[in-house]
Amino acid sequence: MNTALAAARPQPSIGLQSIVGRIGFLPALLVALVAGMSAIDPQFYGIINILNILRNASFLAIVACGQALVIIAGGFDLSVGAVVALASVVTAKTMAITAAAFPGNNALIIASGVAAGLGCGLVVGLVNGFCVAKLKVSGFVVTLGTMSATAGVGLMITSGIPVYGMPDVFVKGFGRAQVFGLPTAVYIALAVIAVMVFVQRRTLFGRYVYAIGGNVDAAVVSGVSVQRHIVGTYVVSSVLAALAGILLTAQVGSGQASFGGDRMMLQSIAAAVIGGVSLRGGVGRIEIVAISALFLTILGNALNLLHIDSRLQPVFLGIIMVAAVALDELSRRRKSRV
Amino acid sequence: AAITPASADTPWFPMKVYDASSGTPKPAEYTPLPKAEKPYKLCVLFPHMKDSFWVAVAYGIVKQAETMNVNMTLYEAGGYENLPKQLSQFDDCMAGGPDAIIVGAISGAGLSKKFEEAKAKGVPVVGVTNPLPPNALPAANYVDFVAMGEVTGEGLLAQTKSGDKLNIVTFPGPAGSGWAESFNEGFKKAVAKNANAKILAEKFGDSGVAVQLQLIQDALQAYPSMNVIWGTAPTAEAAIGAVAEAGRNDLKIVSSYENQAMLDALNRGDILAFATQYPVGEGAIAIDQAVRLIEKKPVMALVQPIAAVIDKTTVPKLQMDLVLAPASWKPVYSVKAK
Amino acid sequence: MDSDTDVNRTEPLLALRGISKRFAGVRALDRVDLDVRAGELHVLFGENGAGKSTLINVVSGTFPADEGTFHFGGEEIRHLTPQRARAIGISPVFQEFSLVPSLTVEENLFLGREVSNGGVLLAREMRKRATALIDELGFDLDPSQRVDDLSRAHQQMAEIAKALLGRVRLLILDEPTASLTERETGRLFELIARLKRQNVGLIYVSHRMREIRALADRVTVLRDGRHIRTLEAASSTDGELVELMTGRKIDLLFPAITHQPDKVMVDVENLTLADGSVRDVNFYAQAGEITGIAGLVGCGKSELIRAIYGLAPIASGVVRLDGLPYEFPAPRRSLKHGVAYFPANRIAEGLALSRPIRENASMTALDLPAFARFGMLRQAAERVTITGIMERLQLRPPNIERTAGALSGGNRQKVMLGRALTRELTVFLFDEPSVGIDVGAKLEVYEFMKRLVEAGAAVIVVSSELPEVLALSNRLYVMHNGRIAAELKGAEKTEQNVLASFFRDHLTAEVA
Amino acid sequence: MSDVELSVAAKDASKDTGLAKRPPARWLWRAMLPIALVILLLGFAAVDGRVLSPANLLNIAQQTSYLALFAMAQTVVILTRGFDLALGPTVSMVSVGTALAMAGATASGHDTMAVLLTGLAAGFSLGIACGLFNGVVIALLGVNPFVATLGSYNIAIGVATTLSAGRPVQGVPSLFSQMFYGGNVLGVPAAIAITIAVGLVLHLTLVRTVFGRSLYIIGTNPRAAAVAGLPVKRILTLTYVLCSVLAALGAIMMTARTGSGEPNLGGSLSLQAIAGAVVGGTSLAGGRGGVGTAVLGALFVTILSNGMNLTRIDGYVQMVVLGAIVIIGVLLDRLRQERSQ
Ligand SMILES: Nc1ncnc2c1ncn2[C@@H]1O[C@H](COP(=O)(O)OP(=O)(O)OP(=O)(O)O)[C@@H](O)[C@H]1O
Ligand SMILES: Nc1ncnc2c1ncn2[C@@H]1O[C@H](COP(=O)(O)OP(=O)(O)OP(=O)(O)O)[C@@H](O)[C@H]1O
Ligand SMILES: [Mg+2]
Ligand SMILES: [Mg+2]
Repeated sequence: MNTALAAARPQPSIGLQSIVGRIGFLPALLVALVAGMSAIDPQFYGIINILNILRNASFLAIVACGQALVIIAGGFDLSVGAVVALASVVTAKTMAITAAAFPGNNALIIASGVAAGLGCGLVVGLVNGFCVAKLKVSGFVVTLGTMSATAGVGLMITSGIPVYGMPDVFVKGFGRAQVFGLPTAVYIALAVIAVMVFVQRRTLFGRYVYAIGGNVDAAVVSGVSVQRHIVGTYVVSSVLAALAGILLTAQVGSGQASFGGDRMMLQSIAAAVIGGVSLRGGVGRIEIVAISALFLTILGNALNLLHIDSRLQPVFLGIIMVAAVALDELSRRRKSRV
Repeated sequence: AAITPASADTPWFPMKVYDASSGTPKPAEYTPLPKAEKPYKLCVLFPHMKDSFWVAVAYGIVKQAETMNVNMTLYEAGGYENLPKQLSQFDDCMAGGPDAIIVGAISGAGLSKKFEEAKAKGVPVVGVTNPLPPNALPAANYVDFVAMGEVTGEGLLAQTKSGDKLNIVTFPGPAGSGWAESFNEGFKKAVAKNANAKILAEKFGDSGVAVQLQLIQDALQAYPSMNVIWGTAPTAEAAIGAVAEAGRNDLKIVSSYENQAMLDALNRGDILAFATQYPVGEGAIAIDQAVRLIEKKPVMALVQPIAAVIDKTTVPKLQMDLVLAPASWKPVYSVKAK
Repeated sequence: MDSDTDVNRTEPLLALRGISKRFAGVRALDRVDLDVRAGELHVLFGENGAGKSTLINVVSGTFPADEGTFHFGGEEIRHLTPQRARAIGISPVFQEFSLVPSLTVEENLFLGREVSNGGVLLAREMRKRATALIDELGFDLDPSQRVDDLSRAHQQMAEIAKALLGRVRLLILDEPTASLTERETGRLFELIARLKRQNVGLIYVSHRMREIRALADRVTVLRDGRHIRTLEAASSTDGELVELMTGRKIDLLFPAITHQPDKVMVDVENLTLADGSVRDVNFYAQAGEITGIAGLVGCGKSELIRAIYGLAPIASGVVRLDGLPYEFPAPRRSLKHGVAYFPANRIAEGLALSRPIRENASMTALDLPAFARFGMLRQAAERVTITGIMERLQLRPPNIERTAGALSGGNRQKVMLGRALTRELTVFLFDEPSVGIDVGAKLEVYEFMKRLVEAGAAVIVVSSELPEVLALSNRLYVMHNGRIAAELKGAEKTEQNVLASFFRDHLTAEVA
Repeated sequence: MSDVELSVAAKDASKDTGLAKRPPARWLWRAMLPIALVILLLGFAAVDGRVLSPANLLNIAQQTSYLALFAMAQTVVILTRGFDLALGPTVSMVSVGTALAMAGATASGHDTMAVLLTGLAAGFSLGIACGLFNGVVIALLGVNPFVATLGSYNIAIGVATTLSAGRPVQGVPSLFSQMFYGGNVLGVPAAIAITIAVGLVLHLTLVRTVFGRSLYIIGTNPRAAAVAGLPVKRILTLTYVLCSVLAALGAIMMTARTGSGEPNLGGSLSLQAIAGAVVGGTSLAGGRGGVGTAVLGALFVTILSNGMNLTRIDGYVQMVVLGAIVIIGVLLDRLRQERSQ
């Protein structure tokens, strides 16, 4: 009887269309972009170019992963750009100070710097989380506020002057180094993505983040401690932003209050949203967000390689971005219901 | 009162400048008044205080204000994208009833209406560092950015052996900022004089190290024949690492303005040259010009500091405290007269 | 379930004393007492807004009571949280489902009670248990489907399954049959009997007298947040209950409607929808009669009328209104043609809850000169018109400037119905018109329909509540699996015949 | 029976007799933000008396008028659950376009009136184009507002810098500046007068027209709006056009204020305008807010930075304070919402 009924219900057809619909057609678009660029310009698949792309995508992907988590839980994190900057200057400054106090003790210097940088992320994340979860102020406003405040603190520390004095091993031996042919940042990004995918799919935290974003009331009556998990998403987002700040610092060799900013914030949200994360919450997958970060990075790289006038580049970028999402939307339109 | 006046340890004057009041620059020496007659109230507007360049201008302003014993309050607009904020700050200044206003304009043209209003109210305004439309103000001191760009171009040519090919990519700074375009124009004008020098591309972008780094990495791929990188100080800073990583030690790097990183890089031999317009001196002169206007004393209407290209040969002769604030100096936003 | 047996037979499983709960400005519960014994089904009965759901929320720990005491299994409970409630065996099935639409059925079943090891989910274990539970309940539910891909009925099943996961001592069902059809309802009743045998206590909320009769051991009547009386079900009559509930006498029969079928207003020929939920359907509806559509969950009955109104894309076939072909239906044009649709889900598709009742009622008529000229609203006229309409419908409370969200379920439905009176309409499409509204409100809705047909309108009623469509309609279509399985009129219109068409396929399938 | 009706009647009375009988505490909560504004002003004035001088109050009004206009523009789209990230770049683009058109018209020898009209036509056309792009992409193609307006954000930046070659565009006739900045209406400076007029018209549009009503309904429940037969797509498209037209008007007023077309005029306006709207009490979840909230929010932000400037708070400290106060402001607004219900 059961089987008869189940068979009787019209099943959604499982075809190519629905598979593309499930993954989002971003991966397909990415492949098309890579193939097209490779055909047009052999520079594109030159090893150095690929390494550059991967490294730059790594920074964005790390920040976007955290951002995606916050958005999936129904929030918004505008402060990531400012956190990248603050973590950068604090890390550099701490290393410089520790280096002055304990010259030569590189392990201590690096550990203290990284801890301080990540600590900044933790603090900002906790403040964000506290205001959103406990005080119930909208995430948009809270992070707008902490964005301003964090950027202000970063500039107060440095007056905008780069901070030097980090040990060479940190810069040359880590930030600019390559392991098995790939920049260290790429490994870290891959690790972050892997962990985040695992967290999302296989842990209580990940499951609750979906639940909270999908329907807070349901989460509450089902006994999910909503506040704790919301704080968790903001902390993860800020700490990952801080991590990206530290990696950027290691690569550039100085702590800069100009890192991040509005650009990183907008890009991270764009990467998440283009990667299929719904701004209404409850929907989105980290691996697609990572692909989306790669897509955006390659797009920028492609516009440069194609020698497009840099003033016109934003025009192309804007059109392609909208077109990509619009096509995705239209391809999904078929199975839409009111 | 026990503290020795700042002028004791900053023997900046008399300073060699051009007097361009008549339209054509004539060599001159600038000597400020020893003291203001009264502790006037001065209001100072900066585009931002996010790099050591503007910190240097601030240093000149603060030291000179202390020396001449005037009150000074400084506002920064947070970046070149914030013209509306600077307009508001100008209004706020006016509302505070100052004796004179000193403006580092985000856009000279954009502030022209404000200048008219101040004139109508009898508040003298002095332009500092950033160029203004001709005769916009009763007194100003700045180098023409186009001319400064030219100086850097000439500096580059001077260091080039005849017959060497120069394949240049320029990284002027943020599109739409005005100064980036002007620097770029001057540079191109100078370089055009050498048939062997070719501009391959112009890459506009935010003047942060992270953004510039990405642009440079892409340019290294897109223009394999590039052998000169000309751009902002953050461009040069980012280029050092990127070039080293790409193994291209044949590349020449020239910076269009000065900061601490440029000085260090030049000393290490990482860059070929940078340009300076003596920002500390500019700040100090602006205070004196303002006091002279208030006291209706003769004033040099347009002072042009003598922009110079600093390279390995000229750096030992450089009067450092006219170029940068001491590393130990922290920006101060107000000075109270005794 | 061994622990349940040591509960003293005479001592109630759940004992509430003097429970009060205020919401900003509203006293939802006022010193309410309630006892539920183990193995008993205790019905909560009351009008919309009487405080039933609020009481249930207090019992299940969703929000704390402002005052009163709470004993469960003989122990006093303080600071009850949803988690704690589940842990001690209190399992609620909520009226507004506690499901996360973007998660799968299985993920929802375990929400808040995941099987995990150090924070890491054990997916296989959960899949096994979920499948076992669904099989045991006999629900036709795929644990890997996303909840937002399910019909409301299937969501209801998921919600019930969710409550039954784990050890249950007190099961709370808040209008569980509101969107279930006969078959699932039957399943549920079997289940309830089984649970009672296992000594589980049940709290049951429903507006359907039939169910109360069939299931209840005792009934507690709430009115306006107050406990009115608790009676033995066996020794009380329907009329008595209703009178206690409303404070007045109400005749519980369906109104007698005189159908006078006239010209065909809606004519559907070979209609197939893009998503395949309706296939090759031929049907018509005449002015002056109520045309009913019945069918099992997911048979496509809702989709059919949604397609006529323009909410479901049509793949092929013809829709005619008043004899003229109506191509590419869209809500706005449907209204212009005199067709109105009343959605089943009033929260999602019907009302803008935080806007005033007035705006909600006039929403479908803003293109008329009576409400707006040259794009400018005529607010005074609007106020007068809507006030009049709401008086006719006896909206309670009658203040049309309050937000729609402040109304009880039945009154929300009245606001929707009010729209029908704002403009000239000839065809009325009702989807589950009586879901979730109380007995009194139901009668008012039926009266409303009666007035419509008697004034010569064509009314189409889609309903899962079989007695309702049987009593109201002049002709009844039975849908099955996206197709019309039968058209019944006059004497053929019996529960027996309808059920026969419902299950025809299954019977043949089982025989084969 | 009687007690049911009694209690219903009692409930109504408590709702309806309204203001007079409401406990004073609730009143206070309701007037939260204005009161906070006054306290803020007085606090600043205690540090520096000039904050309350007529000159500075006029100054605050003038500064507020621009931000209020942009916050109103954002409010219109936020009401429908959207927002317009492209507002800032639209302002830049319109500024450059207007100035270029006027400079061009002047160069080809037209009289001042024609020059002015050319400029306005160019400016508003660019605004409408931008709004149409956003509206079509969002309403018809179903792209979410963030991506759609981030796209047009980039496009508008590209157009603005390309048209102007990155330099200020000179040649704005002084009559233009006079009309939209320097002049006054009955003694009220032009910018303030224009904003008040626009605010009134917009307010009437929101509360008195079918279009305005539709915005609130769509923002509160888009599906219900569609089922009720409102032309949702058309209204959404119009909404984005209206937003961009308001932005264009603001751009024209600012261009008059600067006296030149500025390719970077809108820089960080998008977020500031959203912040202004939201701080005033507009809900990003849609359906709540209006001209009043936009003006209130703009006033709040303006007074805060004006006060900090006059009381000489350091630039970066200002950023920190602003961040903290914005959060506190919205927190108070949330409490107000709860208490006043
Ligand atoms: N979260 C809330 N905030 C404010 N008022 C509420 C809330 N929940 C319920 N109420 C009010 O409390 C009263 C009781 O509501 P409740 O939902 O318990 O009624 P009910 O008996 O379940 O009605 P129905 O039969 O329509 O489901 C109503 O007046 C309702 O408006
Ligand atoms: N919101 C929805 N999401 C996915 N599928 C749906 C949805 N609504 C309906 N369907 C599908 O469309 C088909 C017909 O649904 P429809 O709502 O018309 O059925 P119904 O007979 O009215 O059932 P119900 O009693 O659930 O309202 C079903 O197979 C159902 O699975
Ligand atoms: Mg209820
Ligand atoms: Mg249905």
